[in-house]
Amino acid sequence: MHLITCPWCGPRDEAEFAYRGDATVARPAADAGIDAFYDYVYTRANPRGWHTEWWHHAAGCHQFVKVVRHTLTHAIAATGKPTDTLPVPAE
Amino acid sequence: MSAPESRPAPEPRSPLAGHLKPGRHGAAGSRPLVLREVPATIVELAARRGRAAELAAAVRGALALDLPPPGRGAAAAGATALWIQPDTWLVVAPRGTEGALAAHLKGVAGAAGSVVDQSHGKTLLHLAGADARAALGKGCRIDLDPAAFGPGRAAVTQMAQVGCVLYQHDDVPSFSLIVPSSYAIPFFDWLCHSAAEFGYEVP
Amino acid sequence: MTRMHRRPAMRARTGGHIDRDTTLTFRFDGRELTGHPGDTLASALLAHGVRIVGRSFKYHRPRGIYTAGPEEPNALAGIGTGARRTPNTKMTAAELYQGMVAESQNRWPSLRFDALAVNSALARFLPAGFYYKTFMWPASFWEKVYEPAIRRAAGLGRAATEPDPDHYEAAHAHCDVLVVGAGAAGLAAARAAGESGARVILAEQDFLLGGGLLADPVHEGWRREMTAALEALGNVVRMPRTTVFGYYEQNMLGAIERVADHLPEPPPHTARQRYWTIRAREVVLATGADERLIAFPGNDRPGVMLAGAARAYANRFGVLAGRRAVLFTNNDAAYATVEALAAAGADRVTVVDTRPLGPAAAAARTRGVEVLPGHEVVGAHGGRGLYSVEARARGGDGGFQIDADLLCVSGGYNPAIHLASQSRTPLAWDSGIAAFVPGTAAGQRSAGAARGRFGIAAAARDGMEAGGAAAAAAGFARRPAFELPAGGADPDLTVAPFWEVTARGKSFVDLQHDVTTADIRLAHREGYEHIEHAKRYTTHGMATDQGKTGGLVGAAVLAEARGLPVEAVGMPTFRPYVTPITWGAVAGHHIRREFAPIRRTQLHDWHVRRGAEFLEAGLWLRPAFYPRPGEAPWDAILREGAAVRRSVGICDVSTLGKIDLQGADAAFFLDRLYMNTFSTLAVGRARYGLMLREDGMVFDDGTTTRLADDHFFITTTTANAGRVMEHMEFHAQTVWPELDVQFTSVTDQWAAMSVAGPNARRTLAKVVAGLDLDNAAFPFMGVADATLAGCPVRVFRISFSGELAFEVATPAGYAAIVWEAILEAGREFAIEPYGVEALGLLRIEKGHVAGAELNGQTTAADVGLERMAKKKGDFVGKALAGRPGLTDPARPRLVGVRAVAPDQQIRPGAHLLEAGSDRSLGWLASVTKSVEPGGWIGLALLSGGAARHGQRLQASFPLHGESVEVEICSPHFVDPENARVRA
Amino acid sequence: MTRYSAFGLLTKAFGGHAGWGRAWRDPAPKASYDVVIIGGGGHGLASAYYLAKEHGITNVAVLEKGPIGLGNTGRNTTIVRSNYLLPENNHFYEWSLKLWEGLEQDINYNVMMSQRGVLNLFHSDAQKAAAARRGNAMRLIGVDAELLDREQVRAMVPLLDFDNARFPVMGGLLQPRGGTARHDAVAWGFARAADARGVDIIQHCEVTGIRREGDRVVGVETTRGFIGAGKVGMAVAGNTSRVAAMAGLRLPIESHVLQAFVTEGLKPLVDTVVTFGAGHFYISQSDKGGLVFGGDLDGYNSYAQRGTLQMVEHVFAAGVAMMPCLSRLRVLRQWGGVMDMTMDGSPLICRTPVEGLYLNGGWCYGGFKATPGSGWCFAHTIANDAPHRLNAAMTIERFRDGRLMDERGTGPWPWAQ
Ligand SMILES: Cc1cc2nc3c(=O)[nH]c(=O)nc-3n(C[C@H](O)[C@H](O)[C@H](O)COP(=O)(O)OP(=O)(O)OC[C@H]3O[C@@H](n4cnc5c(N)ncnc54)[C@H](O)[C@@H]3O)c2cc1C
Ligand SMILES: NC(=O)c1ccc[n+]([C@@H]2O[C@H](COP(=O)([O-])OP(=O)(O)OC[C@H]3O[C@@H](n4cnc5c(N)ncnc54)[C@H](O)[C@@H]3O)[C@@H](O)[C@H]2O)c1
Ligand SMILES: Cc1cc2nc3c(=O)[nH]c(=O)nc-3n(C[C@H](O)[C@H](O)[C@H](O)COP(=O)(O)O)c2cc1C
Ligand SMILES: [Zn+2]
Repeated sequence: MHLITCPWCGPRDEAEFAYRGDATVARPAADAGIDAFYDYVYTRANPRGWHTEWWHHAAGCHQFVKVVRHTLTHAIAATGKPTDTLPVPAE
Repeated sequence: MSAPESRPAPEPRSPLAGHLKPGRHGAAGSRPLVLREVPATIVELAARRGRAAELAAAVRGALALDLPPPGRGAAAAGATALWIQPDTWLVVAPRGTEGALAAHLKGVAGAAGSVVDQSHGKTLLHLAGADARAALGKGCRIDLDPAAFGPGRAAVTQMAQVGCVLYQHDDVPSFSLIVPSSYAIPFFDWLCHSAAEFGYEVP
Repeated sequence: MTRMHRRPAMRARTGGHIDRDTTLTFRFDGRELTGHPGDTLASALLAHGVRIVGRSFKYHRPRGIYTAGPEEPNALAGIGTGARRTPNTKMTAAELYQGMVAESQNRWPSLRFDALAVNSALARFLPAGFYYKTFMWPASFWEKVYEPAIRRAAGLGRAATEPDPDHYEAAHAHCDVLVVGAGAAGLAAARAAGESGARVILAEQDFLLGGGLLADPVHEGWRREMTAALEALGNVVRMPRTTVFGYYEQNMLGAIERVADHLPEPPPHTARQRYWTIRAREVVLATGADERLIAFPGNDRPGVMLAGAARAYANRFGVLAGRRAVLFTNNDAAYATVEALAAAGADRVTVVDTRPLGPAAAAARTRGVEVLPGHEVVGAHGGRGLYSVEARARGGDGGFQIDADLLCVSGGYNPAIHLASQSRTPLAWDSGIAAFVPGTAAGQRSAGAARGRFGIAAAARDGMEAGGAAAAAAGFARRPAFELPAGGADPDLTVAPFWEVTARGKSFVDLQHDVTTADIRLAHREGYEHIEHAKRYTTHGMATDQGKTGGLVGAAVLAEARGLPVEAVGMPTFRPYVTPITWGAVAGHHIRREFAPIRRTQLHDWHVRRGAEFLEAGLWLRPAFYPRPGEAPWDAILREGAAVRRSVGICDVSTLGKIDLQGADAAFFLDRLYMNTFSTLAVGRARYGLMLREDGMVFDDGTTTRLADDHFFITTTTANAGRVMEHMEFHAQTVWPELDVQFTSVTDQWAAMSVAGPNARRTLAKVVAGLDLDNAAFPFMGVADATLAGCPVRVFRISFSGELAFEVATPAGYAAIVWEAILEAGREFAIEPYGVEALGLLRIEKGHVAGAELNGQTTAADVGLERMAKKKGDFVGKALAGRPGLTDPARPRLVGVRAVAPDQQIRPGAHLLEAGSDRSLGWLASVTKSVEPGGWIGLALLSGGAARHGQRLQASFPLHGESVEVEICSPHFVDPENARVRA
Repeated sequence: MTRYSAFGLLTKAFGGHAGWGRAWRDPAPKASYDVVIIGGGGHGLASAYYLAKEHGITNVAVLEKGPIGLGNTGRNTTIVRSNYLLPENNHFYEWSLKLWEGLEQDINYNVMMSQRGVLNLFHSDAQKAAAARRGNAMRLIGVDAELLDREQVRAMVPLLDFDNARFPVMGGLLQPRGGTARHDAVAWGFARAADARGVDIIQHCEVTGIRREGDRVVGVETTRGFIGAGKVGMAVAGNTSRVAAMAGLRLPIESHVLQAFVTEGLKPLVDTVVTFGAGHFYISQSDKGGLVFGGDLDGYNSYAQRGTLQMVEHVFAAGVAMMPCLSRLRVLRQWGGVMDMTMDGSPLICRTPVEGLYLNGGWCYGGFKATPGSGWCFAHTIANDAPHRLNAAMTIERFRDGRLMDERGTGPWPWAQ
């Protein structure tokens, strides 16, 4: 059970969150073309290591929380608001 | 076409109507928990983008209520405000005239806030007693120990699969629990089940 | 309960942690026996001299009690009767209670005479993995003959098939320091942490606190003092009967508390077991050590037991496990068993020590104990009990018999590293004790025997330091230390590894699964030499004890075969659960009807009173239809539908998702989220909207109303309400965080009812106040506030049925009043409440798509709504909707379907075929018997779409062997010009 | 290779089973091979076997970073079925099931294929319609399927909760030919059979790089040195993204953890594979007696072969909700596996933009049943440098082109697939 520190609510159990995927991809400009949207929607770095990702605090404050989490150890290095830039530790 | 009616709206029905069984339930014990439903007006108040300070000032001026920071509630004479989301609060007051609090807040907030009446969408329960923490702990995953929580603290969380706004009033301890009305029955049932070990009373 | 009973033969007169003043009676395989509070089932059986308690998994060999704890491989029973019978329960951990009924397992017809014991004779044909090599011919025999036979022979206990009468619950705890295990180390750790002011939880699987101390009369005083001190500390929660089963992310540990397993049945309002999650800042693992077996021929005989267990039975339970005992050991610690047995009244103990004469052996000799240094046990003989032990000088041949009824074995001790390993703490090999020991990790440390500090004094000191350090790490200053145990020096606990006596016969490394050293060697020969392969090939360590007593021994045998040191071979992965956990305990409250909460609308009770049949819509219960007495479902549905088409009906649509959206950028935001435009919508008007996923598929639909320039009221489908909210939150918070929008779910705030039919206006006009419902004043897609029966309402002129219709929304607490008032007003028009089935009927007739068509696999064009797309401006899904696969003209498109013979039923899920072909061209998504066109109709997705209107195809339903001729038509069966809704 | 048979077992028994040799050799890697398969799971081993058997290509190595068969092949819940909706999947899995049906005789290893039936319960009209659509699609292409009503389900699995359930059982879609097979035996059996045809199975040999000359692959870097290869096939399940990245590919794949559980051994209790649609739960009983069960993905990217308590709670509750008598049983062990989840939930067996490099992956939580079919099609694709009709749609390009194989219409959210 991950313990995720919501920037607003504080540390909360995974049970309150819904995982919502890679937070490093950004929605392209409207006219960027199909390939740009294809990358945005489909292709992923899928690292074995630190991953910056979205967890929606669905049973809490309803905010999307940015989380830097290790996909092998499940350690969490940082959490922040959607507009925060979070440092990603070296492996 | 008939003219708009001016008589006050009738008494709203509680989603727990017919479901609350007054009396003593569960195990016999010397310090039963007390569990009841509290009729309330509940209004959601959100600041427009970038106007939280303005909104807070307006509310302070009109209601003598300080909109609390995350994780907290603030009580004033007529109402309690609970933080539920960034720049968003529930304002909870005793049940009054239909729509009156929302209308008042709309006036107070002006263009600085968005106001949504949730009085019918949310059900307010009250649980008090020495074993209240243990009863809630059967579903609540946040730490309610005095070292971590306490009077004045509020949390938006989930218990028994139901989203719940929790507010601690005092050291009894007594808690307010606000749940979506459509979930009121299963939530109430779970709470009764959890409290049964300690014994509880529905006034 | 206090009837006088004769003292069982093997029960000592005094000593131990049992209450001899109270007698408990219980049954084992039908035999009535007695014990005392403080006994386990195992100790009570041993007190009566019971030897065989079970049969092994594969060879059905007779087995006796082997340990005194949850690591037991042999002594499993079904405990309880009827729906409370629990199979595979370890007798060595089952606390005795009055009236306990226990039954041995895996034997037929009885424990003493087991027909499948013939397997033992056939053992040479049943080596590890034999089933992979045979049973392949003839091919059809596997399911019919071989597999059923194997399945019946395998398995252990029998499950009860009735529902469990007990209940379970969850509990969530938090602490600064969690101490797992309440032996010397755990008690000291908990006290040290507690005295420092930290919030401490001390979890102990046993029903008494003390661990190894309970078998150690010398330190009883200290144990009592420690437990009393802990009790006095308000910030320490002691949790006996609580097994910590797993170590999860960020110091969350799972535990099961056996609240009422020591009682015949749980008292009222009490859970049988409680599932705990414990989130700890710091964890101290003081889980002790498990004694390990030595592999030698016959090491599974009833009467063979671990040395520590024999000692525990003597000292803790006052039970002598045998009168003429042999101790087979490779270490000094096990000598404590000699004293314990002697004190409990054993006639004789002979020590077979694998080592040359050492101080412990010499000391024993001075006390008159016969010691055979440099010897080993090569056999244990007997039938259903043990008669003699065969020993020899190490490595020599021949041997001699020692008359014995008890053989105590100690091959050393393995720190209980299960939890530490789960937490991914690195393990290291400690050659001093020939075992793996855990390191430390952030927020976690091991203490005492759990990291190889085996002696009581050493363990206590280690625990005290660990507890203090954990509290300090959690931010609590350390306090002065308390007294550590005095007296009884710790024995020398270094161990020279000794795994196996090689001699002819079956030497077991996994008693429960009947895995022998020969099996391990066979696995190695066949190339299954990696420890994980050997485990799987032989099933070593896969039984309910997960190899706690023999796991490392098996690894050592494999290591020897491979010519590698044990530490290079390692152990298979440690996984939860430390000991098996009760399924129902973790399920807790959320079973039966409470599996998921039921959402009810405010009209639910009305629907119940009206006799509605309900159906599930997500978590909601919705009325499907309201049958009259004796009325068949379709008759009711058609009656309700007809009422709407011909006069007026009313339907509870409160479950639709509703979102209140405000903010300066609200309109712009909607334009981005929906395929169509909302910024052009006038205040007081509603518009149908279609939302795509970013991949271009249809996501959701619904009407949205503009209440003010900066204020909208959005409706979503019932099924997608939560997902649409989240979709909006995602885009508002992460994609366009600069927008000024506030939105919140008001699904529960508003009840809503659809009033539909030619008489809808007439009905409502009677009760709606403050709003002119006239077509000119309140046209199609108009929205306005009004009052109804004194309640505030918001009236929407929208229609799903295709009839003149109004949706009346009211704050949910008024729903019943408003509903009843409308019914009353509609009485003169014979108004009918209609359910979801009639709602479906009406929308299918009208050709409105819903969940069955918007199933995540369809595009807007597929369902005929492509024209809604705005030409200018960005919206979610726009780009990828243009991909070739989504615009392929061959994609199935929405069509209507009607049975050529109108009475002929068609079914959703049927496929559309050309006559004589079995190639699917599409499928029937929604089907209904209809009111207006009459007969069976449906909506389908069909390759070719509108181009096929007028064609005849087969609606094929091979699952029912059915094929129905259908005609393809426009999906708009009713009022295609949309005149009625505007009337 | 010594043939396995009851007679062989009997005769070897009298020699104390000393006569059994290695099931597969332990060769040192050669400098180069015609084909190198990365990944010694069921799919990699089956691919090598069928390359040798069907295409006569025997100069093949399977490179496995650890011991073979301990990836998802060694940790899955062993369900074998072909009850798919979309024709592209349906034909493929049916072919795989046909191969299963003769597999034991083909590879001379008892993989304990047990066609005890796979039953998917439904609880509403909408679910019934979806089940019917799927079952009819199966029947139309000749796959067995039966639609059971509530009473037929009760006759088959009487221990379900029919009386007090939150989501009452309305019926079920049964595939009688579905069932289970012994996971470990599949890897070992294919390894032994491939080895017998000359394939080198090289364990403890991790691929760390893919060497290219221009657009063409020429071999792989490994922890045991460079190994040259005419063609390289990837069959590394949960690690697909990582290995593909060695060749510069970025895929529509995320790695997710799926957990599984087994109870203590019991006498026969559950005779069919049952899937509880409303509870995201499924169960079967192994021949050894353990009830093997699981639920949904944990739902976050993970390369850890373990999950968190969150899903455990849900799965346990669903189990008791479905079958109340499970409540008193004890669960012995839980573990996890790393799924390579594609964005439409369907697999990839295809060429890649790099010449000579082939991809087999994206098996999500359903690739065990695909093992023989996947190996067969992958071998065909590698041998002919072109897909077989059965896997022609299983390309990477389908995502770019919008020709998705999204069985349930879930959308591009791998955690929800
Ligand atoms: C809990 C669980 C339950 C499941 N249940 C079912 C089920 O009931 N039915 C079903 O059909 N499917 C099921 N699946 C899915 C199924 O297990 C997989 O799809 C299937 O086993 C994949 O086989 P594979 O051979 O492709 O992968 P694996 O067996 O994982 O083999 C891949 C191999 O590649 C190796 N490898 C990785 N990287 C490298 C490298 N760089 N160099 C060398 N080797 C490498 C790995 O070590 C591994 O051995 C389940 C999966 C899990 C985890
Ligand atoms: N015969 C010997 O001399 C010898 C050899 C090795 C160990 N020991 C014993 O080791 C002890 C050292 O003290 P210690 O405190 O380190 O060990 P301990 O064995 O006394 O205590 C460990 C405790 O942890 C509990 N436990 C283990 N796993 C648990 C879990 N998952 N959940 C809950 N409880 C769990 C056990 O029930 C036990 O009570 C001494 O008592 C000594 O008798 C003795
Ligand atoms: C179908 C199946 C049945 C299993 N049965 C058992 C069992 O009876 N006992 C056991 O200890 N483990 C059993 N396991 C789990 C394995 O021991 C192991 O945990 C799993 O294969 C994952 O490997 P790992 O734990 O080594 O990572 C079983 C696994 C599977 C896939
Ligand atoms: Zn939050």
